[in-house]
Amino acid sequence: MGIQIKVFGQLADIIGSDELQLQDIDDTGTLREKLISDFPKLANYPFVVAVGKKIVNGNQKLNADDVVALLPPFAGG
Amino acid sequence: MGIQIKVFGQLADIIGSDELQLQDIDDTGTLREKLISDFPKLANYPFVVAVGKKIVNGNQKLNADDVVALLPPFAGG
Amino acid sequence: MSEKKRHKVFVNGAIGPDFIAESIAKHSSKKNIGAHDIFLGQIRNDIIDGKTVQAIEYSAYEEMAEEKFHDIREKAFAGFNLSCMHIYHSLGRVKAGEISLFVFVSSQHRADAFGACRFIVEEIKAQVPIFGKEIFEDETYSWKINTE
Amino acid sequence: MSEKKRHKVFVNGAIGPDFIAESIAKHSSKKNIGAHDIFLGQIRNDIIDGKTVQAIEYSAYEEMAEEKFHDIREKAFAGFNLSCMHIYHSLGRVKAGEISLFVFVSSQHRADAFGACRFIVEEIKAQVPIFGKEIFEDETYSWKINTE
Repeated sequence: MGIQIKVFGQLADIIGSDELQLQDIDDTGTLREKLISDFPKLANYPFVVAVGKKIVNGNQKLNADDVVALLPPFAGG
Repeated sequence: MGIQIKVFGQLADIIGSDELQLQDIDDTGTLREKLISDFPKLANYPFVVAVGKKIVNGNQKLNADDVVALLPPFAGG
Repeated sequence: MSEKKRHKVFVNGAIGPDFIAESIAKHSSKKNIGAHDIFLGQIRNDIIDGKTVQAIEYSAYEEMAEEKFHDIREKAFAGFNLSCMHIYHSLGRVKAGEISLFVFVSSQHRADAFGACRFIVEEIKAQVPIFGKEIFEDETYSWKINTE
Repeated sequence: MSEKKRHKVFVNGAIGPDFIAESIAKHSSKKNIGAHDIFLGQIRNDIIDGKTVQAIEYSAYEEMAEEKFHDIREKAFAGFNLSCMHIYHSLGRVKAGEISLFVFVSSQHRADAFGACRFIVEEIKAQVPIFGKEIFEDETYSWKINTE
């Protein structure tokens, strides 16, 4: 299954784009592994995954139409 | 001993003046008694006595050159 | 410490939004500040025994009040890590909807700004000899007492 | 409750003192308000590895941020007795000394204004996906992380 991912802040610097399309991703755990395998530098940067504008704790199944985003630490205020 | 007293807020309404001169007042306890005897309505109103711009707790001796003030409850802010 | 210099706290009548804006603008040159906390006291049109407050007329034992404001400043600078602080309080008549107290605290970090601002407001309400006549629409009045 | 209506939180560039003054002035018609607490976040010229921050460039996951701001509003109104509240946050470049966050909380009494304002600021820092590039004088940058 292919999913579309929005990428923000420092993570977009590392990945080199603010959007990413990945194939064969069934859940957020697999997503994390695939990302770190494709972009090893990511292993050194804390980030969270948001699905449907909610931050995922633990592992969560993904559907093709899910809005997925990679978020680095927040710096608002 | 005569002392000069500044009177503020509601207390000035009750006493009818924002200044007061009293004779034979040796301490703040005597001052309080004399005030309530001269202005019986004062007994129903909480007030504090300040000497030298400091609020007096308990009884304090008074000197002729002390700056004495009667203060009703504060309402700043 | 030049930041701790005293200015006059009491102002005549209401404190206008433009005055507040100017105070904020002046702080843009202090680039070590990260957080401002501003408290504004506004006159409420409370209803007391069926009559509506249209204004408060403030008076004060000014000499003692200035000394108390000074003490509060010293305590705030001792207790919190502040870049600067300003207090303004109205004397005279301030109408419902207008502002009578402006406390402005600036710090590198927000915890100090929040903590100090609240401390200062509580101290002003409790310690400073300021008196307020709540004036009703028919020009009768009653004397305000700080409670909350 | 018309007071709870949402407005756009994000503004382009710095938040000016005049904008803050206008917001304050608008509240003079709300005569049940007794206390305003205003928090302003100002950009510091921090020194990081020997280089001075001259600006922060803010970006956000805007759709999620708007949802989070809405949640924070709801929680603030549920937890505190408020007359109204407003949040504004900058996107894009804000220079050192300029203001990037403006939280404005109004209530009948000061305890609610103080409590809610602090709650809202902490929630924004922790919950809202906003990102900041600290830009140095040579135009290199590092990514800001909220700590304090």
